[in-house]
Amino acid sequence: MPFITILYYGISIFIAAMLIWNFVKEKHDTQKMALCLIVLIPFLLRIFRIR
Amino acid sequence: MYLQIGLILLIMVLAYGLAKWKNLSVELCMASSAVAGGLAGAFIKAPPLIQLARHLVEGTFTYLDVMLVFVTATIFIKIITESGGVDYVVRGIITAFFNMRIVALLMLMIVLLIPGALTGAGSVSILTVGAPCAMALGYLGISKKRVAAILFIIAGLSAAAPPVNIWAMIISAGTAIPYVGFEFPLGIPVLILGTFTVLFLGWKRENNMELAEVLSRMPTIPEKMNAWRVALPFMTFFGLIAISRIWPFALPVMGLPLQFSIAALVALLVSPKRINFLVLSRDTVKLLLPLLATMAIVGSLQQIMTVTGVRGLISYTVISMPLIVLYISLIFIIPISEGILTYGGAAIIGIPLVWFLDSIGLHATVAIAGLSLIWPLGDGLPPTALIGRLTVIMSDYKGSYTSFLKATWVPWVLITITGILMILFSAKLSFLVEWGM
Amino acid sequence: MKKFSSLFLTIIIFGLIVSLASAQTEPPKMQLPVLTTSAGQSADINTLNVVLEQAGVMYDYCDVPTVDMVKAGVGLGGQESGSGFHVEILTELDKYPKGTAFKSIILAIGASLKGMGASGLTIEDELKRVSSLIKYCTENKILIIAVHAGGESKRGADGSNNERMIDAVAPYADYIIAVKDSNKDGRFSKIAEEKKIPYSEATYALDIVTLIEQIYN
Amino acid sequence: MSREWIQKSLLICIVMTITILSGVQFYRHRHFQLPIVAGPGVTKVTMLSDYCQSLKGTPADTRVFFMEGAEEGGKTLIIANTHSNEPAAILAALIFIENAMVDRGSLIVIPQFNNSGSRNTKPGDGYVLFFDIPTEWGSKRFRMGNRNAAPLDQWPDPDVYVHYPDKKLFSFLDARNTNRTWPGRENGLLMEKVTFAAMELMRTEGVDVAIDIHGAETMFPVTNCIVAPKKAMRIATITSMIVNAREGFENHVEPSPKSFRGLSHREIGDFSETMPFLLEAPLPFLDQPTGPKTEALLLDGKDPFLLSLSKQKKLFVPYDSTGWSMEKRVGQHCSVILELMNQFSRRNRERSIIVSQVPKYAEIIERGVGFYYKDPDKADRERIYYN
Repeated sequence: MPFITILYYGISIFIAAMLIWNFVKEKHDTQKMALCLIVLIPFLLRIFRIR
Repeated sequence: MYLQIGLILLIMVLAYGLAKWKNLSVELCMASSAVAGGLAGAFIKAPPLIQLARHLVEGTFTYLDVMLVFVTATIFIKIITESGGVDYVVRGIITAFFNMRIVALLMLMIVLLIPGALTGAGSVSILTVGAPCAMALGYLGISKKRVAAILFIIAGLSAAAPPVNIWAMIISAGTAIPYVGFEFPLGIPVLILGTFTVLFLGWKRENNMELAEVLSRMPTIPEKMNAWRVALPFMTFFGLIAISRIWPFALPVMGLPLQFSIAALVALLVSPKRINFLVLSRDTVKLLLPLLATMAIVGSLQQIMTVTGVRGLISYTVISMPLIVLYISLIFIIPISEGILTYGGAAIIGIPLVWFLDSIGLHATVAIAGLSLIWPLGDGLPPTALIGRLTVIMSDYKGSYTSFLKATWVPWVLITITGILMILFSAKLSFLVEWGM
Repeated sequence: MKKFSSLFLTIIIFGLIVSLASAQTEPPKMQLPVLTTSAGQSADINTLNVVLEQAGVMYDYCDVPTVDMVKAGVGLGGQESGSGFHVEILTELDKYPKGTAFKSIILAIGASLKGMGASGLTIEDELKRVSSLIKYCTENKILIIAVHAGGESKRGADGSNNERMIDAVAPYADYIIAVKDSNKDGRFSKIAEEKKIPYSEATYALDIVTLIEQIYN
Repeated sequence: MSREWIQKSLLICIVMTITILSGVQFYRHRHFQLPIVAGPGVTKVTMLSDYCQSLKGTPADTRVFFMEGAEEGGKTLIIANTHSNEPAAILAALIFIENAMVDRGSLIVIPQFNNSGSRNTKPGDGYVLFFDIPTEWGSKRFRMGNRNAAPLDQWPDPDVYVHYPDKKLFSFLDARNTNRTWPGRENGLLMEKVTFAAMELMRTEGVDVAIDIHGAETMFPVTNCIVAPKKAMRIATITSMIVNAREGFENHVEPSPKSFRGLSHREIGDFSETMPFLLEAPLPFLDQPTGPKTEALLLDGKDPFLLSLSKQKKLFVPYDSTGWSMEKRVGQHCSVILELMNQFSRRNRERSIIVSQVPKYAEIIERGVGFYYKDPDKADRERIYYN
């Protein structure tokens, strides 16, 4: 895999981590929690090289 | 078929309304609409129920790369802001041009136009130079509402400006019309309309502060801040874009997210202040969450609309209109399609529309240019209101979203008229294309 | 009732025979050398050239010839192809040396905005150019053959580019050939009838080969 | 457990279910292998990377089927699935691979030219993942791919694609479109390597005729046609006239525009001795104004919206309630390919290519496409190639 592509997986993992962090930190707003997870879906499938 | 698809559309609208009534956010209303549409479609096996989850998830990939750009670009500009760079630049501009108002306005317009013109995304203009420009405009005595309006319109024009115009590129790719000769048909109207916008909205000075007073009101700047520390991250970013254009075959493709990430790293290194990168990133992602969710969910919505035939019905309705009605309705259809689908509108409506316009003897390149002047206006319309919402965040405007949108009406109308006239008289304006060839 | 319907049938059959007879007339005889060109710059000129090649009729071709070039006769005055301008000299030069006056010209009718654009022409320019060419040919007894091989796709509403091109060429021709799909509305047979021009209809473009073989014998 | 965590667990469960459910389907699609039975005419099967080292071991590498006749002659290359969402191409290519006998010259077929694209789906466009073609021994399953290569194989996209070597600008998506990356670069983007390898194949093998098979919307002016540059124009024109007169279907000729770079019908002709042709058959499934995007629409091409637009004269092809079936599209491709080879051979006797056992338009419409596919379960294991 080219080096730059690896960096892109790195950026994706970083953003996914930030989304999870925000999800964990969110205490009250259920809607925000849901949004965190929805946005996380494409990042997860990309990181695991499914799509 | 019409009835069946119309029914699915109705169910989608009802689901949206119901969600809204239950006080769900815009993003979740759209998600509800997509799920409801998919379930309704499953009754006619479009999509089969087993495929519904796949369609919903596949849609979220439509704008995955745009999401990457948004996050990395916003982190980049947040680092610059945090380090005091934005305040530094604004102070510089105000000190130099406070008494040359028109020059200052035009300079800020050019600064705002460049990032969007280079990347094709108005959001990049807002995300990179939006905040400093907003502040500078504010100190020139322009109200926050008008500042936001200027930012939004100019960012929209920057997206339409050459060399990169994503709407035109999507239509060109789909219609097999070469993406060449757009420089003048896009560049000239963008500059004229941009100049009009900054002068019209920025002409009136709404306070009578003197320079000294303005400077005293500005936030203090970290001691070690200097021109280099601000310029270096920007030079890195624009330098990376420039070399990718000048020597496209000598270097590997980096893509905007990586270019922003590298620039962010440089900004972090030269910052005179220690910045907690992780906390800053987390907060940025939180700030952008509604926007990111919109991008993901709009993709799903688009996919469900397509697979159920709703998208086809809309496209069919537009294409079947009588010509005069079509021209008039473009005023609404184009921005609204952008508001609902972002770039998706260019594919759904733009491609068949341009084939049709081409077949009745209009000049396709000029017509595409005309259309793509109007599209960015839709970036201020709900449900997505992508650039509009970014603008409000970056310009720190606290009033209602509607009041901000109302402030844009004069340039909005002018841009729309220009775009429509360009389509109508595209054959006569074809010399603009020839100039660039 | 029976009487009436048989009378009716007779009238129809008679009408059909008359209309067929007027629509399909004996092709006239034409002479070489011949120049092929386009009226409207559509790709149908390629069809025409290939038809001639199949019929074994060698020709000179230019997509946008001027009156001066036609005046220069075979060889078109030594013109060479360039951007938006194409020339091919295929005439048998041992039989018809350079400079021999053309005896016939074949125009492929069909308007293409792309084609005209590539040659730097508007529809107005093209109409003017074609008309001056036809005027010269008529004055100098160069027989004109108008061919419409593009079918329905090269037809349009009244006043459209394709119809204007047909009006500029067909009524002045000495012989009209159209494929069946081009004449679905009887446009060409009507012009032929009104102007008393010999007319042939080909089922397919390929059938034009036989017609060309016949007229150039 | 607190209320907060009950909520969170519930949300995680819902989202994970959706993710896994869809993930499994994506995975199956991406890793589905299409069995291709090498017919009696196939003499060797190689990889495209044999012509470009840098393509070796990448997910874009793909199979190349050679059918060499006993007698020396000319060579034809058939490229299918340049756009994997235009599937009549691969169906036609497989008819050639599984049935054709070459008496003179050679036939080279690349059935999945953009292999990566065939393992990709198109977000936002609601495609089916697979489609099934009925045969006498059951149904044969195909992947429905995307126009562009998968981001899993070529990532990131540039902000704007700069075409090599002309520096013409294209939309970022076109960096993954193997009909914009011609003539390609040995060390460029992965898709540039794919087209470069094909250019190398044509140059080293001395290919005379290259035929790139596509499908296009009925609302697209360049559809139901043969696209050819100037050097291939005559052969394309006579082919169009002959199939029209003898086989009863229309297939007009479009000239390849000079300023539009990156396309096979432009660059193959400009960068090699090969004569390129690009075939387009109408593909209603790709049109924007259609009803639901179902497998039926993909296969029979029947749609009420298009029918209505046809009556308003807004389509570029004749269209009635019979739609535009896969049989018609595949039949057109087979007939046009055979006639192009025939016409080339008539004009270049010493480089002629003689192919038999390939059905034509009428025959394919009568018997169906699946009639010509061999049952992989009954075929010799060594003659089955997966792609």
